[in-house]
Parts: sequence; C-alpha cells; structure tokens
Amino acid sequence: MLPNEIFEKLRSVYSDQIIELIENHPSDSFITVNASALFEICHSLRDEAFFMFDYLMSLTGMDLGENLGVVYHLYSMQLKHKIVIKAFVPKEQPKVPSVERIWRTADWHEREAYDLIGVNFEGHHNLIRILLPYDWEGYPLRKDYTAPEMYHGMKVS
Amino acid sequence: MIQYFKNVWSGLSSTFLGMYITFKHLFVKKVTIQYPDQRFTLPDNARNRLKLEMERCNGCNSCVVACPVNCITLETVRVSPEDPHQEVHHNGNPRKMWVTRYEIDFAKCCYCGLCTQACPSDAIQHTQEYEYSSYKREDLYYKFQTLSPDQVAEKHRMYAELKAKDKPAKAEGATEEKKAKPEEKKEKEQ
Amino acid sequence: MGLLNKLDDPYDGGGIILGKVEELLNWGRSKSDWYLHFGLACCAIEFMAMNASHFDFMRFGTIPRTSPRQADFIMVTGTVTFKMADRIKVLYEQMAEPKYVISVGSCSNCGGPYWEHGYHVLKGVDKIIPVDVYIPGCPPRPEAFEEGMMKLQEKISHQAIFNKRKRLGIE
Amino acid sequence: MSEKKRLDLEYSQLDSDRMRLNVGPQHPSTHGVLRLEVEIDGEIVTEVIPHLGYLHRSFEKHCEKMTYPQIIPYIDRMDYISAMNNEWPYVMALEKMLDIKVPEKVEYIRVIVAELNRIANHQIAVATFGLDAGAFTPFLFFFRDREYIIWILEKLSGARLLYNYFRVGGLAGDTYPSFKEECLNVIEKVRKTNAEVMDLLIYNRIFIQRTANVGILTPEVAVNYACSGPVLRGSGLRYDLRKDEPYSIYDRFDFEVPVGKGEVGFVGDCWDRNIVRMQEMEQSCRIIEQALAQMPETGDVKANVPKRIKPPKGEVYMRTENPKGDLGFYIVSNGTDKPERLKARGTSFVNLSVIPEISKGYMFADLILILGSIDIVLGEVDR
Repeated sequence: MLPNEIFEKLRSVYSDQIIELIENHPSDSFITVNASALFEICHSLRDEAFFMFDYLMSLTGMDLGENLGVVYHLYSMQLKHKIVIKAFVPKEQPKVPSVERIWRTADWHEREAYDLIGVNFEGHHNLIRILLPYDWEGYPLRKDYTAPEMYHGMKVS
Repeated sequence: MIQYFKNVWSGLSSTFLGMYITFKHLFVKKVTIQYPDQRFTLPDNARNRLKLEMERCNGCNSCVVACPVNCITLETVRVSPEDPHQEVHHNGNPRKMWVTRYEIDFAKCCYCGLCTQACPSDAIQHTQEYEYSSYKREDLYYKFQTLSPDQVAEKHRMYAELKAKDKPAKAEGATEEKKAKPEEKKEKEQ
Repeated sequence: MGLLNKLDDPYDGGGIILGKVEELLNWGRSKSDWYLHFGLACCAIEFMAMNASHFDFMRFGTIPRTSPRQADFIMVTGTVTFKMADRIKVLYEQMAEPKYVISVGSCSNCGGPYWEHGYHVLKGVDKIIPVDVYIPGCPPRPEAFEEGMMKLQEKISHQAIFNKRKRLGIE
Repeated sequence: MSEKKRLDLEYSQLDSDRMRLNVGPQHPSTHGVLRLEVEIDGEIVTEVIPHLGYLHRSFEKHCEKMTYPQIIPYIDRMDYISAMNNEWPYVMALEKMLDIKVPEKVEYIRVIVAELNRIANHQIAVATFGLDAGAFTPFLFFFRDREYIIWILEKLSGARLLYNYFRVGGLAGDTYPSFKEECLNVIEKVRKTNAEVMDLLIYNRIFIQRTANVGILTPEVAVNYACSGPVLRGSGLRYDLRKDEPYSIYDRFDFEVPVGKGEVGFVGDCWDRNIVRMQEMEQSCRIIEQALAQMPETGDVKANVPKRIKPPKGEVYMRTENPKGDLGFYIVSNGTDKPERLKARGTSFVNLSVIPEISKGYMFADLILILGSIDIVLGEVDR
C-alpha cells in the first residue's frame, strides 16, 4: 500500500486527528498525526487487515526547537509496506501515549527517547532512564543541553 | 533400553570425533607470530602513527578541518617578505606560511585516515610504526614543528610588523582566524 | 634476558648466577603476570584476537583471571563511561599489591574520539586509577598490546622491592 | 524422632526465598559490559532485568556535531565487530538523499567486503557462544581464520578492526592485484574450518544437550519485539532484507536464506540460532564467489561527489542486513553539512530487549547461553 492510500484510509476513520501527509522525494513520505490520538491510530495500524503493521522498525525522539517530535517507522511483515508516522508535542508538556502495549519493542525505544530527549510516554509501565545513570540530570540530546560540571566527583568535560 | 545405548554411542562417538579433529591439528602448520623476533609485514596503506613532512606542509589547515576528533593543533604565520630566512617547498615553490606550531595528540587520534586524504600535498601520512607505548601520557603528545621557540617568536614579531605596515591588507582576516582557532581548542583542552 | 644473561659470566666458568634477591624476585614477578581482563569496547575484540592463535599472549607468561583478587595487573581495554567508572575503582581496589594498570587505546588513555562532546565518557582512566603503561591506537594492533606488556615487564624488573623510599621515588 | 519432626516442620514452613543475583557489568561471559539483574528461585530464573548504558558513548550527540564524512569513524565504533556492514546503510542513506549512482565496481567491492565481514562476525559469535558452552577449541579455530579475513580487509582499508573504508559515493581505495586469489583462499579456509566445527561443536552431543530446547523464541514474540537477523530467522521466519527488499546489487546473486528448522529441539532455540549463523557463513561464501566472478576488472571507485556533502533538506530511513539483523539509520538533514538528527536503530539493542521474555523459566546457567545466542555487541546496544 502506498503512503497516500494509507493516508486516505486513516483520514476516513480518524478525520481531523490525521493532520497531513508530506511527500518530498527523495526523503520518505510521512504522516503527521495528533499526539492525543496516537494510541488508537497505532492500534488500528497494527490490527486492520489492510495495514498489518506488525513490525516497529524504529522509534525516534527529536528536538525541533519549540516542539519535541516522535517518529515511528512501521513495516508490515506480511504486506511488505512501510509508513512513517510523526507526532509533535510542545516542549513544556511532552506527553505522548505509549505504544508499548501494541509493539513490545517500543518499551526500550521509549525509554531511550525519554532518557535522551525527555519525551514523557504516558502509560509506559516502567519509564526510567535506560542508558544514562539513574541520577543523571537533563536530557542530553536536546539542543540546549549543557553537560554538568561534575558527576560523582569526576569531571565531565 | 535401545535409546539408552544409542545415547551412549552418540555421546562417545561425538567425543571421539572431537578428539580426532583436535589431534589432527597437532600436525597443522603453526601460525603464531613470535612477536618481538618475528613481525607481520603491514600493508603499505596501514594506518598507524602519523608523520609530518614539514617541507611539504604549507599550513593550509585542511587536516585540522577534516579531523573528527580535533587532535591536531596547527598554528601558522604569514611569511614576511623582508625575512632573511626563506624556505622552499619540496616542489620548489616558496613557502608562504610558517608553521609555528603543529602538534598531534596521539592519545586522542582515532587513526581514521581522514587527514591524510584531505592533505593536498601529502605532507601528513600514516606510517608503519605502531610500537610507541609510553609510561606517561604526555609522551604521546607529539610536536612536529621544526622551528625553535626563538624562531617562532621572531616570526610572530615579523608578522606583527608586516601587519602594522599594511593595515588594510586583505588576507589579514583569514590568517587571523586560522590563528585563533587552535588557541580556542587549547583552552578547551585545559 | 635479565638473569640468564649472567650465565655467561666468567665467574667460576659459568653455571653460577650471582645477583641480588631483588633481581630474582623481580624476574619472577615480571615473567608471570596474571591479568584481570577488563574488556569494555572495540579494543577488547583485538584483545581476544591477541589471546588467540596468531598472537598468543600467553607466551609472555600471562594468564587471564576473572577475579581481581588473583590479578597482578588490569588491562583497561575500551571506553570508560561514568556509569562504569565506579566499578573500575572497586575492581582496582580489590586487587592485591603490587598492582599495575595498562591503559589500552585512545578511549581509556584520554577519552579518545569522545573527548570533546562525550558527555558520558570519562576523559581518561587515569583520572580515577593510576596508569603504568599507555598503549596508543584505536584500536591498537595486537602486537602493540604485546609491546605494552613488554614495557610493563621492563618496569617491573627495575623496581625496588625492599627499599620503600626508592620504590616510592623519594630521594 | 521428635527432633527430626520438628526440623521437618521448620523446613516446610521456610519460604523458599527468591534470590537476586547480579551478572556483570564486569563478567567474563556477558559479551561486554552488560549488567543483568536476575531473580532466581532456586536454580530457575524468574525475572531478568537488564541494565544498559555502561558503554553509552554519546554517539548521537557526536553525530550532530560532526560533518557527514566525519561521522563514518564513529559509525565504525558502534558495532565494532562488523564495521563494514555498519557503514553501508549510512552511506546508502546519504547517496539516496544526494541522488548519487555509485559505480558498478564499487557495488561489487562493497558486497564482497560486507560479506567477508559478515563471516568474521559470525565466527566471533559462534566462537564466543562455544566459550559460553564450555568449548574452547572452536574459539581458537575461528580466530585463526578470522585473522585471514582481517588481513584482506586491512590491505584494502589500512586498519584491522575499524575500517573507515566506505565513502559517500564510493570507497576509500581500490582493490589490490591479488585480491581475488586471497578471497578465494579465505573462502576455502572458512569452509574447511566450518566443516570441522560442525563436527567438533555443533553436532557434538554435549553441545546439543546444552543448547537444544533452551531459550525458545516463538515467531510471534520475535516479530512483536522486532527482532531481526539470525535471532528472527532462527525462529523459522524467512526474513532477510537482502532477499525481501534487495538493496545494492543483491538481486543478482543466487543464495538461500537459512532458517531454523528445529532439528534437535523446538524451533527457535539457542541451537537453531547458532546453526543459522553457521549456514549463513556458507551462503556468504557463495555470494563472494559469485561477486568475484562478476566483478568488473577496471572501473572507478568513486562517483562524482561534491567536495562538501550537503544533502538537501529532508529525512531518510535506510536499513540494511547487518550480520546481527537489520540496522537502520534515520538521518534528518537541515540542508547544512551537519545532520540535524541521526538516530541509529541498533540491532543488538532491539534483539537484546527480548532477553527478559525468553530467559524466564530456564536454569541460571542457561541464561548465559541465551545471551550468547542473541549475539549482542554492547557498542551497538548503548551506542
């Protein structure tokens, strides 16, 4: 299925929750969706017979200045098609519904995005830091991040 | 019961097969390189310690730009035409820049070879030398500049004179920038 | 090497070794170093290659130990992060004296490629434990490991055991 | 008598307490600096909590500070066992963005070096897995042969482990005259050793007893956890990016995708994952042979690429089949010579996340085997 067909299908069900489809060759075309409806959209993307996106390739958190973004790369093992879903949330309240219950692989990906970017995934059963120490402060992949002076008595930079 | 004997047989046979293979290897040619006495011949493009040929280097800064880890410190000064000390490059062209400082921290270097590819005159090259471990980290900080400290001071003075002479010189900005960059890095390092 | 060279000594037609007890002890110490393998990153793969057939590290009298209590020296092979730094300190403290440290590769020498922007990388293992030999390279060739090992052996064989002032470098 | 009764009563009232054990981070058989917090009930593992990040080297932060060619050395250091394979998706993503067609010869050399590196990677994987199971000899055999592969790659690129050989639109250098013969020589050696290891290790009775029916990963769980590579194929799913969406020139070669069949136990156990690796080595040999025969003798090794690589604004997600699974790079470009965001989908990172799921209910000693059969590299897990 091509991205515009997926877009039309999603649009017919979720109307205004699906914001836009951006096609810009050579980059991959992606669908922007409303973060609040993300969980339902992902659920139907996995379960509907014409989508069957059972394989979450990658989940990326992004810092876009004012907003934080979450990017989902989906793939279907049976139908062999792909789609990219994006959701943006404001930096002050970065709340995104967790898709961990849909694709179990999202568990660690979401923890990583929380760890490095600071996206808050609501409904995640164990949202703690994964790569950095548990007592680390700040989210290093944000553009305005400055590393702390010291950590446990060791100089950082 | 039959299964039991089958299991015993398969256990024994696989053990003896393994032993046979191991035994066969007693007569295989030995591959160990007796290191301090024998050495493996490295290929020509082996990427080990860097060397700098000063007569080739024209201080163009492209190695510093190419280096991903910023382990090269380069500082250049424009050659004053009144300087009695003039040099020519290996290809006969007169030297335009004095390299007053060229230092590589081999503790930081990641031996990626990007600087050697960026160099337009093949001044910086990888060598076959890999045995240079040291007791102190400072010993891994190599200084390649050939000018003595006195000479460096002299060159800087000459350049300052030159700059004072023709203030609206065009090339001033460029050299100034190049000089400023390594100093910045030095500060960061400290 | 060392003591055995003295066999050629003209004393009593050879066959007798005259030397200090210290030399004998140092000879023994330097020729049977047991190490705690502390593989962290890329250098650990070269370290495995060095332990295998082509380079055979055990020719130098070294035996890999998995416990710090039995180790004479520790080879820090790879990037030390802050999360790992505490563990290295603990392991080093558990080792019995005299103990030595070999820092292998750019990363453990001074942070290596990560020295500038690596917010989670310790800039050199010598910030937390004293290092005896630095082996440069990213990763070093297996021969370079062995050369570093020889450097350490040389250091051990020239150490003063009984004279504490000399050992600590106090004149 | 009464004393014994009292003791019996006391013991029966004792709650068999669960114990928490720490495996790692410094542990000889964790394949790197991984810490596993294991809860065991007697000898049975009831819960595994992996703690990562002991090798978190801030790769993604570095990528935002570097120009595109400077990132390649850092990508090598991600999965340091198969550096050639790592560089490939990255340069392919940039080539897609910049719309560069690479020369024919480059494609062939890329395939050859990537497959050579795949063999080297699987050799380490099987060798260390053998170590975990208590077999030391295959380790020596494999590392001896791996050295020959490394010598070829060293002659091409100049380094032994972290090659930095791929460039955007080409390669760092051309092949050398005796390249073909040496490759064929190595293939012969690899096949010979593989045949020996098959007898010595894989079909050894002890090894089968140790690994069969251990760590069974069902296909549904594997897909849900987005596993890939030999871990997924060991579960019986024929999913290989080289076949499914052939990138580069993989559609020109004739090779098979080995899957786990459950020869000695259930499908998807440790033994299956291991035999898949062994068979993949053979398939890689076949690909190299075909590529060597088809490779054009002469040709450029670099396409026409602008000196400063500045991809247009946009984003691309490119994935290839790494020895460990599918490795993806998500590059967001903002039109400058530095990426806005670069995310690496670490294969081992995803494959490792299945550990808590598949190690429950097995013995504690089996946990190490399960970990070994996943074949992780911590540089890629933590990045």
